[in-house]
Amino acid sequence: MNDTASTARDSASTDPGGKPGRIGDVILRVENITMRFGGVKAISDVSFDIRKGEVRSIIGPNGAGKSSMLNVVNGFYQPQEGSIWYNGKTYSPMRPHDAASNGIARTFQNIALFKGMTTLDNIMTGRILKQKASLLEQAFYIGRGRSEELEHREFVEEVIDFLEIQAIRKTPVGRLPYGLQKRVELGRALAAQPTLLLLDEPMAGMNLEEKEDMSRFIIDVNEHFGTTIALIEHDMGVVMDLSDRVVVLDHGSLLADGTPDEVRKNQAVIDAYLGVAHD
Amino acid sequence: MTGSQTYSAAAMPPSADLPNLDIYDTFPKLLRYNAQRHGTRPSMREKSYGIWQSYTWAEVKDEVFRFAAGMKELGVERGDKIAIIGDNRPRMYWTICVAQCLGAIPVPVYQDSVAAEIHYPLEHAEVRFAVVEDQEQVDKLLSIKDRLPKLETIIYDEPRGVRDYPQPFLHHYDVVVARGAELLAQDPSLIDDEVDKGQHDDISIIPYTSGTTGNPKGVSLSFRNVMRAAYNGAIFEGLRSTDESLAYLPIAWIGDHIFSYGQAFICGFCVACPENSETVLTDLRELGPTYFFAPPRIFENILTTVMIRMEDAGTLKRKMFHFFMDHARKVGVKILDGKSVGLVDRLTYGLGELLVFGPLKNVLGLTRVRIGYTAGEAIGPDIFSFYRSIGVNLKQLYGSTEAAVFITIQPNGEIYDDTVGTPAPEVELRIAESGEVMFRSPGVFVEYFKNPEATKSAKTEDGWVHTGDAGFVDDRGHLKIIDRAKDVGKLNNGTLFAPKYIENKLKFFPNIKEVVAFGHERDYCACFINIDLEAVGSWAERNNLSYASYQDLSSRKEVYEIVRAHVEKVNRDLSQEEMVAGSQIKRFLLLPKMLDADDGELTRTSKVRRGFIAEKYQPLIDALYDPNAKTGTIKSEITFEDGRKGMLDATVDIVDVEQFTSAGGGFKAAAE
Amino acid sequence: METFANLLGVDPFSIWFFFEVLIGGLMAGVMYSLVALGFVLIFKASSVFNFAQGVMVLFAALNFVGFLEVFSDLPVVLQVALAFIVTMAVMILLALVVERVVLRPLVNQAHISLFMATIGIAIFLEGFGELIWGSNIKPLDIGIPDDVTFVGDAMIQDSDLFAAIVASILVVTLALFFHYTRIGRALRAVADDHQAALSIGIPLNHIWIIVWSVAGFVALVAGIMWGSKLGVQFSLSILALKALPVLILGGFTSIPGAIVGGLIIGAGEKLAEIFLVDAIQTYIYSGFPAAIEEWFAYILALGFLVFRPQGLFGEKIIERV
Amino acid sequence: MFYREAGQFKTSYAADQQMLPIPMDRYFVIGVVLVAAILIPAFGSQYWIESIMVPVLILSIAAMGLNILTGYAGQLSLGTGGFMAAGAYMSYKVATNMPDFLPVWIPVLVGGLFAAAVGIAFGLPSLRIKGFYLAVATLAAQFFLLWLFQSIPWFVNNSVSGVPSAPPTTILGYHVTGAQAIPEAKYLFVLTFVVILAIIARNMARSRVGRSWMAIRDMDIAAELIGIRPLQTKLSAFAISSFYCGVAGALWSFCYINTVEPTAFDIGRSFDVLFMVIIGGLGSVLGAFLGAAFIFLLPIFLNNVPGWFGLEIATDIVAHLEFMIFGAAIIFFLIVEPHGLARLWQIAKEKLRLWPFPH
Repeated sequence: MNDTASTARDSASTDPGGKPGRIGDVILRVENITMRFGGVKAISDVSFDIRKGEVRSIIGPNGAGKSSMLNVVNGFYQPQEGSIWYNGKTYSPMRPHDAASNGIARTFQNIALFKGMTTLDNIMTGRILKQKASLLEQAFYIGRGRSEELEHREFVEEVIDFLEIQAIRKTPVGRLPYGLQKRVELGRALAAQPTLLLLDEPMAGMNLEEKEDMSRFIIDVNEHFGTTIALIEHDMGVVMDLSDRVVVLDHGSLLADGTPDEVRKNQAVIDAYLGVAHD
Repeated sequence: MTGSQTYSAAAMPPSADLPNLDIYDTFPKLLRYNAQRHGTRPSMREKSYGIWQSYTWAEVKDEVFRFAAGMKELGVERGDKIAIIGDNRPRMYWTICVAQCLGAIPVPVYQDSVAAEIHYPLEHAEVRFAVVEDQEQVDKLLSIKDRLPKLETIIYDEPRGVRDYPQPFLHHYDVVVARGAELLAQDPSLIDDEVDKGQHDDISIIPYTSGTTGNPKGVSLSFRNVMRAAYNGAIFEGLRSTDESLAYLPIAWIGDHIFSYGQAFICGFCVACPENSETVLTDLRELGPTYFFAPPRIFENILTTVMIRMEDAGTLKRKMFHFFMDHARKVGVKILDGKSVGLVDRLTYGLGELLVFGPLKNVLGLTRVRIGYTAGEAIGPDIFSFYRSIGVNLKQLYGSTEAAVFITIQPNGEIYDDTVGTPAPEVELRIAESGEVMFRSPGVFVEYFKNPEATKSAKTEDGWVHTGDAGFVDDRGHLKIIDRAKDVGKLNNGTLFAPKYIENKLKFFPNIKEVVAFGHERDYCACFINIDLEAVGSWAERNNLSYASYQDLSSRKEVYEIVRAHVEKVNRDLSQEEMVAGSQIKRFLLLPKMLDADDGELTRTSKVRRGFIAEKYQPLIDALYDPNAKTGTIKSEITFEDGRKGMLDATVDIVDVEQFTSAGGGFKAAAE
Repeated sequence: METFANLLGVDPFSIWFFFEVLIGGLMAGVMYSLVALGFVLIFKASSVFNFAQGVMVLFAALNFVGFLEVFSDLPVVLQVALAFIVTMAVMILLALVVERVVLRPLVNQAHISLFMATIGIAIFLEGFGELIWGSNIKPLDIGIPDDVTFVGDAMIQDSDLFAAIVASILVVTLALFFHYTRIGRALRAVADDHQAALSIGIPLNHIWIIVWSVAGFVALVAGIMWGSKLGVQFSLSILALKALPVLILGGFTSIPGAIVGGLIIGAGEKLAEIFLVDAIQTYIYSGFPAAIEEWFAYILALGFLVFRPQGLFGEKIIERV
Repeated sequence: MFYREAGQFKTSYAADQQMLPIPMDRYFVIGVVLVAAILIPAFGSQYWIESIMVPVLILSIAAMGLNILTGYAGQLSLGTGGFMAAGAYMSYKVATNMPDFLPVWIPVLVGGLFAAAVGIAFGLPSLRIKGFYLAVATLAAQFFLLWLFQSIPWFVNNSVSGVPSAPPTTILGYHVTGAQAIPEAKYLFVLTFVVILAIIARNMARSRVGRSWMAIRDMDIAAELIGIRPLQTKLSAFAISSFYCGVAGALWSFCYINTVEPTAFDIGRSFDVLFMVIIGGLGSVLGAFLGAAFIFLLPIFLNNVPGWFGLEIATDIVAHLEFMIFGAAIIFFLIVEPHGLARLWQIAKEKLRLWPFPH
């Protein structure tokens, strides 16, 4: 981990006022979510909140319901019970389009890029909700059909620059190595200028160097764009370094919720998870 | 020998297209001029955010003035030094001009140096301000800041990662420029007044040269030095405002300063910066510069890549490629030089241009090159003529920081692969008694900054500068550099002996990896040769010659025969050159092992350690100089690749080589 | 305007007439099922959507008729048996060739490429079959009874009954084959997981050959049934397209689905042709055109799909990200 | 080999996002269009223009249409013939009932729009079903629509034969549709549609709508989660695809076969167009042209081959052989280049750009 980054993190987590204004009010509340698949309970009665500007991690052993939780938050799964309170409105359930159009973007555990398109086009898809040109304008590439393309390209180029993927701009993503695909996927999410960014195991399968890069990008996104981040990650070092607060799930239930330090010291967590994973 | 003769080129008549340097006598004044004259023409481009972002001269002038105003408020005073550390970015170049606007002196520093290397020039130049590219450079400076008491303020361009640094002396470029814009709005003549104060003989820049020994020296160059030299180079080559060049070599290097800054300001042409150092070749291809500079190493790498990539081509295409390349070797250079060539040859070449040369230049990005320079070290004749034969007007030039680059340039139509050309306009050249090349020109530096002793030993009272290189001017009036002056020796019969010159000639053969030539204070020249395992090995494979080891391969008669032919060829070349004709190689042997840095035979930068080798292989040298010995025997400790030590015990053959009489003598060069 | 039923001079609302139409439909459905079965076998084992199944029916029938001709000097039983065996050999040969020439080179290509390739096979077979055996309509008579039997007032074709019996035997045979032979179990395994099939020790290539051979066998049976009923002619391959809605209804991977789907489609379209058209013409719009049989099966299947996208017997898919 | 890209750099996004960013390509396409618009009508033989260029161009439109649906949006359709028929019948109805002063392209467009509406209706199930299930479902459109137009005499103005002739219409006094039209006029009329529709297709492919289609095609779930509405997107693909097919169907009836008849739009036509798209190359406008030419010309070529060698073969045998070779050619092609002619073209282009290097 990059030194300056973890220092910044530490000061923020021990003293939320240390970085003036970085962490604000609650913007999302998960309220008593219960989710079943057939007869199996994937999530049972889980509640927690996410504050504006923080990095919130969701951890837990395999099958703890972490990914399902993210899927509920951005509306891909509709839970049987409970609701999502987001930015002043209650959604029960959240629908994918609501989530996307209200500034929730995400990446996926197994990369879900559009394989036949280039890096540039993939990231451009992140801007789709912001494009308003009519079909005719697009068909003739006139008016907004043209001006929007240029305008959003400019923004997308900033994302590309930010993620340092200039060299692969026009490469079809199917040909890229895994680490770069993950980065492109992050780019697609960032292109939507999300208020809340959900990252599902952004570092899975990466080597150390790639993990460091990715951590740096996550910190930069959080600090410089003020984007709130909810993160699922298995690498405990990364989680503890990056997060302001951590939710621990186990077998679909909430096990603990607090700062990395609190969670680290929580006996239930140690028993269920950390003690085993921290080898 | 004509040691005291002076060779010089007359000043060329000033060009009507270029500004009058008596009026526009500093770069900031030129900038104002260009903003008027070439206002809407591009001044700089930078590949960023996916396209070539372009800035016109008018925009650049406004930006430079804004930044200058901001810097002035930060406390820059006339005579201050401003360090510039960063990759080739427009803002880095603009900073040079900003400093000059304010009467301060830019000190460009190599951006890839580690913090410890940066420390000396910054401390020595008493730098108060540093303008740097990004977090990496900021971090370097912060790590040595407490040892740089004079350094007050750091301005960074790329805010990423630096934004939250707490240090109060860190400023973001954008913020300084924005502040400058406000100041200019209040007082529009703020910077113009400062620019007007600039004088032709003010120091314009202090680049630091890395000496082989001791600390780097700061070379104080005045506006006169840089501008006159750049101007002369520009009229010599007919540079114009429509030219485009790619700035990818370090800003701190004098060549880049002249080509990408000095000449760009004088001619008003456009300089483009690549996206980053990894994309240079792609960017080169996109941009297609008309004015291009690269050290021999880069031309060599490109050529190697070309050959390797062609190896993968289908048989037919490969045959076609080689057919036309062979043809180009025969007539390409002549066509480029405008000499008469038979119609059939010309048509064949035209077909080659369509099928091979044109596309090849295109994929390499050299299609539009009008003038290409290479310098810095000797370029292999094969490499040099490859580019010329496909129609790239590549030339060698000889220069130094102390000359503001130009000493000699190869004039169009008079390009020889073994010379570095004739004196540039207004340059006087002299070969000292010792054989050392000396020059005098408007570009001659003012002094070594804060180092009068060094200045004195490098520059005579009447302005002649020692280059430290040995060379001579041939009968065509072209300068030929043979070696560093201190390495040049003499044979017992008094003939000049330039080991590196001979070694380089041999090393241009792909089969030869390393050469050590002996001859100083001996009767004749003889040498050790290392074959190139890869090249000779693949030759052996093709000819079904099996071998067990390097030592085995080196001892083969067939291999000796190949090398002997190479040596003979070199002798023949040497015989053509009056100065060195007497130092033809008489005998050689193939060393049974590769010279190796692990055994102390090479330096870590792969330079031959002559003295050490002479000692270690004394018996072999003795054998070389024993006319009766047909073999030599050596016992020595060696290190294997896996680090084990072992004993080398070998007997090697010694081969005599034919000597040729000098030019005009009785032999006829076999056509090859 | 007179309805179809009126023309026949029957009381359209007689229960016997309804029964008769239903039986006729079900019997036609059995035919569809036979073709659909071939699709399912291949799709299950190799995810190849075999558009050539219909033409394979035609091709098998053409060969069968052709070989009957060749062996016309022999006693009837021997003649039929020999023709059957030789045709089966041709179908196995076809499977070998298809595997070697088409499937193997395309093994990792997109499904749509394989699908298109089977259309290529269909076109090729159509030309090939007719090149060898000619394109005129050939009657096929192997002694399938062509009397009618009355159940109450309902008239039932004996040939239909025969077809139903043959189809039932075929289905039972296949079921036994899949459950009780090693190859059958391997085929079932491969449908779920190619690796699993490999672990049984049968190379994928062999599985393809076997499954295409079995599909060829099914096609041959279907071809004989249909050929005896309609004559062996080009339109058999078009009729075979009717198996497609059966597949939607029954699911691409379900053998029972193919059977049940076939019955539903067959019965549904016949009943609709008679009764739905009649009802519409009587009560809604007298100008309503007949011959909805051409598309009714598709619309029925489509409507069905909208409510149960995985088909009758398919499993619900849970999508994951 | 012919490319000289050094120095052709882009200084703005507008330049970088042009339809054909490489100047060489631009000149080439402009050249092709000029040849098609001037040289071919001036020097081409009547047979070539009327019996080859016109149908190939019309089929290219249909192939572009299906390519939008299948190649870009990933929705396999076997109902192309039905959508073409919708365009043909509705254009006929409009052309024969509209006031004379209205220009002839209006009925063609109305036919396209009608086909688009029909396309939307049959695209609705695509929200629930995918892949081959959808493909089979689109057969419903094929059979239902043909039955509909055949069975409802309103579409053909209650014509007795049910197969009316295409209405003769004029532009600037020249007949451009129907049997009286001279081939050159028909050809230019068709070419105008082709050029405009090709430009529109390219524009859509590089705009939001095209990216939405491709996103749905490549990973529908992810597309939905970034805010792309699956139903809207799929239906827009169905609508626009069917519009193209409808226009193609109208032109086919008006400018090529000169009658409005269902057999021209049967399932065989659907498969032909699908072949064009696959052989031409999925997701490529150029591929639609290459595929249309290939599939249309292959049988003509096969038909003529025996003649060139002076062989006398019975016509029915030629027909069978033609089938076999056609089928085999398709299989061969899928094996050799599963990504279609457009990919071959692209590879050739890349080779030329890198020439003399092999890669």
